[in-house]
Amino acid sequence: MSAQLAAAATLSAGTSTGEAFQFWVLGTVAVAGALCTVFMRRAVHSALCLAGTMIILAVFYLANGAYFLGVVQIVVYTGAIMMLFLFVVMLVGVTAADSLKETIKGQRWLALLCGLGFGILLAAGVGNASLKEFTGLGQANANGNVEGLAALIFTKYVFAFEITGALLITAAVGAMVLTHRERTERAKTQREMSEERVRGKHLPPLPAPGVYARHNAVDVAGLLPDGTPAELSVMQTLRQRGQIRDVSAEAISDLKALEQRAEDRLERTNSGPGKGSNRGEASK
Amino acid sequence: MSFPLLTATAALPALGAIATAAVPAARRTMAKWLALIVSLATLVLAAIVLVRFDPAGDRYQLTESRAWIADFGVRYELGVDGIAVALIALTALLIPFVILAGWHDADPLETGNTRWRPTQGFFALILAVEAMVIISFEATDVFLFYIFFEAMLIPMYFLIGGFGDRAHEHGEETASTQRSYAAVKFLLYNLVGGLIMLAAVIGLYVVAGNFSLTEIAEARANGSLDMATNTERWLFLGFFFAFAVKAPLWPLHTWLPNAMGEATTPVAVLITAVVDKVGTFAMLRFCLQLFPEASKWATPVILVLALISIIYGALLAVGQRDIKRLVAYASISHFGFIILGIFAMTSQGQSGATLYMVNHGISTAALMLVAGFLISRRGSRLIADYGGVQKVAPVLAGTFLIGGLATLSLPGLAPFVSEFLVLVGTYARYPVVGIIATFGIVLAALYVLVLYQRTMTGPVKPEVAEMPDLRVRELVVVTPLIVLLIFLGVYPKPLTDIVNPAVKQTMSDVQKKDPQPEVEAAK
Amino acid sequence: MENLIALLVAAPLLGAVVLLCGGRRLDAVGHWIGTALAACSFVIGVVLFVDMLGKDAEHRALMQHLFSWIPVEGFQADVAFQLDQLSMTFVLLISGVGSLIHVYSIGYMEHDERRRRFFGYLNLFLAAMLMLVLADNYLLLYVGWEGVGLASYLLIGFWQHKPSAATAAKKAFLVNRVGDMGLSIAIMLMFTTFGTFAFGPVLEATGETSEGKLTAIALMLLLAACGKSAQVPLQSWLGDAMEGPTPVSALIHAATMVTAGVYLIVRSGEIFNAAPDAQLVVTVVGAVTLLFGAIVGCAKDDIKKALAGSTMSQIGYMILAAGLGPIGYVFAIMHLVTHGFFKAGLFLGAGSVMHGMNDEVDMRKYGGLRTYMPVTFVTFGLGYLAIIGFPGLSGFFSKDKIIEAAFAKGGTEGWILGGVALLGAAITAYYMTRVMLMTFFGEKRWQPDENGNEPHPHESPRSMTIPMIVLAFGSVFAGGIFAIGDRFLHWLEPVTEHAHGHPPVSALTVTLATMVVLVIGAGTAYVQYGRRPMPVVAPRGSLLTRAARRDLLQDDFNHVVLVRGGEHLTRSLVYVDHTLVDGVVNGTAASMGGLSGRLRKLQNGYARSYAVSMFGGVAILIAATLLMRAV
Amino acid sequence: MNPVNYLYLAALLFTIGATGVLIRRNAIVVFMCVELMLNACNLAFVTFSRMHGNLDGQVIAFFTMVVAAAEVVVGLAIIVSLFRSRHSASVDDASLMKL
Repeated sequence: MSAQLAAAATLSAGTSTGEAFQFWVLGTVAVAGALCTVFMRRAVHSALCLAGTMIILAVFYLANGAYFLGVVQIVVYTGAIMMLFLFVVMLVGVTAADSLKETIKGQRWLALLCGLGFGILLAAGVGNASLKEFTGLGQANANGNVEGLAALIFTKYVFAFEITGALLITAAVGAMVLTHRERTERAKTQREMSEERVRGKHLPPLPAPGVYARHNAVDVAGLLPDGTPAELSVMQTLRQRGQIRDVSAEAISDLKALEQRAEDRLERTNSGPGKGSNRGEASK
Repeated sequence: MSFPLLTATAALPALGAIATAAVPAARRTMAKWLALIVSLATLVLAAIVLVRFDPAGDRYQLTESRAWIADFGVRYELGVDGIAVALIALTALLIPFVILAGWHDADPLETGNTRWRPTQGFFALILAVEAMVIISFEATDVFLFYIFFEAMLIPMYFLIGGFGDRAHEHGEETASTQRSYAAVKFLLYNLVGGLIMLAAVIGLYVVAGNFSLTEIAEARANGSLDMATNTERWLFLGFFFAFAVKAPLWPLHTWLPNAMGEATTPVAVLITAVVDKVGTFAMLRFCLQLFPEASKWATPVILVLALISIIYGALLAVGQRDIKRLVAYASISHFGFIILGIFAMTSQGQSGATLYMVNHGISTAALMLVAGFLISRRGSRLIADYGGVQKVAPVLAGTFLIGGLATLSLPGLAPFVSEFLVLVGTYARYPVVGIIATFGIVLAALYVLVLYQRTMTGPVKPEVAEMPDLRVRELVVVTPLIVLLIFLGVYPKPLTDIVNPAVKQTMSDVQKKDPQPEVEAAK
Repeated sequence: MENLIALLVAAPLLGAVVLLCGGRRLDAVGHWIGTALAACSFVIGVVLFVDMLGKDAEHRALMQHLFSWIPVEGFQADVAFQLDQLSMTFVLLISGVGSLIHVYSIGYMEHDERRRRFFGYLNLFLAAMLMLVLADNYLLLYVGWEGVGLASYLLIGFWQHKPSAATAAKKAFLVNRVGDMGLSIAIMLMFTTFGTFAFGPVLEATGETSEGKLTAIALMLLLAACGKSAQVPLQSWLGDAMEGPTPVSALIHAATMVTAGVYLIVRSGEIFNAAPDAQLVVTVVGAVTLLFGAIVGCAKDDIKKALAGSTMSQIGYMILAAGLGPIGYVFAIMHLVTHGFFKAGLFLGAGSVMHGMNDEVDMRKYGGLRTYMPVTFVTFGLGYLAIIGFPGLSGFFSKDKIIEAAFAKGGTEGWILGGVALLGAAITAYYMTRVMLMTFFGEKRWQPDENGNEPHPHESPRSMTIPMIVLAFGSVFAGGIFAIGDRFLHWLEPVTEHAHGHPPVSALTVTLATMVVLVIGAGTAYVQYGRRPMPVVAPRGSLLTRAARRDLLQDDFNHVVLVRGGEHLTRSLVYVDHTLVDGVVNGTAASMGGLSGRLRKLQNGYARSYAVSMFGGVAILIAATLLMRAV
Repeated sequence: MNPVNYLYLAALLFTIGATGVLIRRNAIVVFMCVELMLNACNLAFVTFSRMHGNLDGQVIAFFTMVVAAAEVVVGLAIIVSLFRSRHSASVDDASLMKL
């Protein structure tokens, strides 16, 4: 393959049809992925779309003769960085969907206007400056792409490379400092926590989560006597993530479905008892 | 090189200010005495300057010159002419009285606090102002002058905003609000003036290539430095604006009543008797010397503004309800006279204006300080709160009356000499202006006598019935001022001898000759 | 001898300084010090007078140059004195009458705890007045001029716990200041015209300038004279000035200070001679004031205010005479001196009456006092006869001469002025007879005051009666001594010049006419007031009487036009200063604040907003770059 | 096909990313959009590299990746600690710069 490329090292005015086909197909997908990144309501979906776009970009790198970068893109970017994103998304709350409603007046329109203008200008700039002919990487990749890069990085860009190393270490330390929480007291034992739950500031013990057979009960709020969920009964972390599962409505609808089925089976008319059950529902 | 006397005169109060500020919190009295002694020592130095100055000698004497910012041609150049000597003497003379009069004005309300040092700060700031004012009078380098002209605002700002009368009609909270309003107003007005002047200073440098007053003036005089007419006018206006704010000339005057009303009396004296004089002094020294043609060009407008100041200030003084604001408006009227004298461009007018600066300093100090003693007794600045003081405190009333009579320019007291010279000098060139300005003397009588009548005469108000008469410290403050007023009113020759040659020089700078009397002209 | 001149001024000045600065230690002896120094001045004056008499008439003037006062390029003011016959006359009058009044005040002010200060002020007045008449230039005269104004202010307001006294003092000073303004403008005019304002050079050079300039100077001097001498239109302060203690009224507001205007005009005779238009104005002012004062004097029930009206009127005579030019100068001064005697005597008499009547001033509450205070009655009576011009007494000689001179002015003016002077003489006789009758004749009309203190009229102590007696002698004989053999004329002629007037009618006719109107005036008064009992409460009176009681509405005019107008003006100016001048500044500040408040809203704190602006900025930059490259 | 099309694609992706930064409030999504912009730049660099026939563009892209990695690490750490203290990952909640 390197020989082929070497042959193409002279100026050429176009690429192969295959590449053009690949560009138009994958390019469309990449733009779609980018748009989905922006417009998906859930962060997880955004992250996945972005990962897709990045993989396509990796392919483009490869097509542009940047073999090393293409691989790095997949391994480091899509593999490591995007996973980091997903971790954080999970940590912060995977189910929480953003509202796309704009709160700052005029922000969205301004943003779209600026984006549009910027894009047009950028395209105009590229169009203005574009060359009809290009060199191609045949010559540069003659000794192998990785070797070529290495030669540059360790000679011409060696200082930048070293400084980047320092930056990475600093970033790693920084991330640790930022996320590390100094524990000033001993971690509470399970026993202490349960005692706290019972002998806390509340006169009665804190309510326990509701028990609902078909689910993990921990994220289900216990019901108060009037049927409303007691959010206090669910763990604080889940509460903040908004991951409380409200089963009261579910239970009611299930009950309703059960009654309906029973009525159907007994072939009762909608009069009389049906009305009564309606009344009972209303009274609930 | 001989002993740098002028530097010493300015440096002594500056060092005194630092030393006073450094006095420990608990030793308040020591700070007061230190400030007083430093100011007296400065007075001695100023007296030496006065003696060493030879009226018949060179224009600028006791000169000092050192390179400072060589890249911009800025030099540390000092020198005094007769006008500057007189004003330095005035400044050095008044500061001890200001310090004595303000002896208790900055005592902290709670003495237990060991880290709070308002007293030290107050006296240190006063000395700092003195140092800056003196060096402004001495500087013959425009840039050097500008720096201290502006730097003066800093200590003045803190003096006005930080130390108010304890006497206020609406309680301490309103007082402090109004005080900071007054201080900010003072600062903003003068800063705006100063900034415009800075532009003009830079412009002058661009045109002239250096900042030396003597060199530029000489080059202007012998024609080697040519300024386009418009350039000169713009530069003149830049300088004049700053000085007119400081002076203060109508309609740039409104900061003065606020500042004088809200500041403590000694600080008010400092503003009107000392600091504002830098403005009128600078008109005489910088505007006329550097831009003689533009000065002549602007004269009609300035005369009209000065005239408005005289009449307007006096009329507003009549309408005031507050003693200190009344004196402030009276001062505006008097500054109108000074500016009138300067721009009448006659020997009598300019000599009169210079004398006026000195005399107004002394007379306003006397009136204002006595008013301050009065206010501190009753705890109110409102005229209506007084009445019949004469009966219970005759000496206070007597000194107040003498201060007032000086303010209305009674013959026999110093201000008369200067006011009459200004009027004669103005009349000689601009008869109509002179006659209108003469109405000022009737209005002056009106506001002084109304003030005296409402506060001092009539039935004794119950609130003032227990008022003590002047104490020894207060008498020590007032008596020398009154003696000086009478002395300079009867025998002003020592002062005129010093001032006359300088005025002659200024007249030749602007290339104006006194109008000849009709009869002699006919001969 | 010259060196004594300064002592004339210095002695009372020293007294003033010592008495005012001396403090309470001098309370016991203060009045003696004051009187002694005043007398000292008089003695020096007499010594100088005797010395002067011994000299040739043309070389009597003495000069003393003390020091250079205000030396400025092109402007020389000296402290220098000049003592000529005119000044000498005034020196003797001032220090003589002044000393007598000092003596009188010892008794009159006996019970006043601030007597020391009173004497200090009196000495200050003497010093200033002597400075005024001794100055050899107008600027030094101005010093004395304002100095007497100050002394007058202090003395009128001496009882300053009375608001009316304080107001009267302020008014006197202010009205005088208006006159002073005239004097200072006159000095400026002299300076620009002659280059000097010393009497000698100015008066010699009058021929070298235009009549217009001289008229202007003369009119400004007249304005000054009007202020000090209480002439229309600046007369309003004199009536109120009677709030001061009576010796003050006698010394300052009758005998000496108010005549300073006459002195000024006579002293500046050359200027007025060269400005006939100004002279005419002077005579008109004199004539108007003469009638004005006399009419006011007829209506007042306050004895001092009636006498004040009379003073105004008599000074009107003097101003009228001074306005007649060389034919009148001498008579103006002669009347001034005789008036000094009898008017001082009358005021002291009035003071004596008040002293015995618990300081009551309303003549309607007097009556029949001649038996209670015989000395006062006799001296007052002699003064009365003198002022109405009873033949043989002082006033007869001096006033008669003025009336003659007025007729001698010639033409229609002469007839009018002479007629006015004659009419004035009649009215003088009328109101003085009225004062005399109401005070000393008729029933006693006094009643206990609200505290139940009934006045016990009694003769005043010796220290008060002696000055009255001395002044009564002066009232009787001074005119005769001066007029017979034209002694006074010859004495003053070298200074003031004199021209004999030629009245259209003979002097005898004028004298007879004067006698006739005198009898008519006094007779009318007797018919009105001597034959009928006097009501204690003043009847409403005719329109003229009511107007005259209110000083012919001049005060009302002043109040409405000047005081009210001034108040409105200052109040609106204070408003303008606050809203307009300050408003522009504060408005700028406020609009700045408002603008930054708006701009601040752009800084909403949302990072995304900032990002938009950054992004937009980048877009604009790219656009600019592209445009630049395209162009 | 001319490789300049890659540049147009890069410009398009960059613009979409930038608009996303401005529109989205969730800090994590904003961060993803930033990554998108960086990737668009990388694509442009790689394309430049090809057009010019040298590897410098790729080196820059490589450095960009490294720096992006560092940035993501720190950025996400900030988001996590922010979330911990404010229980929210909305960039609008951090508007303390407002007076």
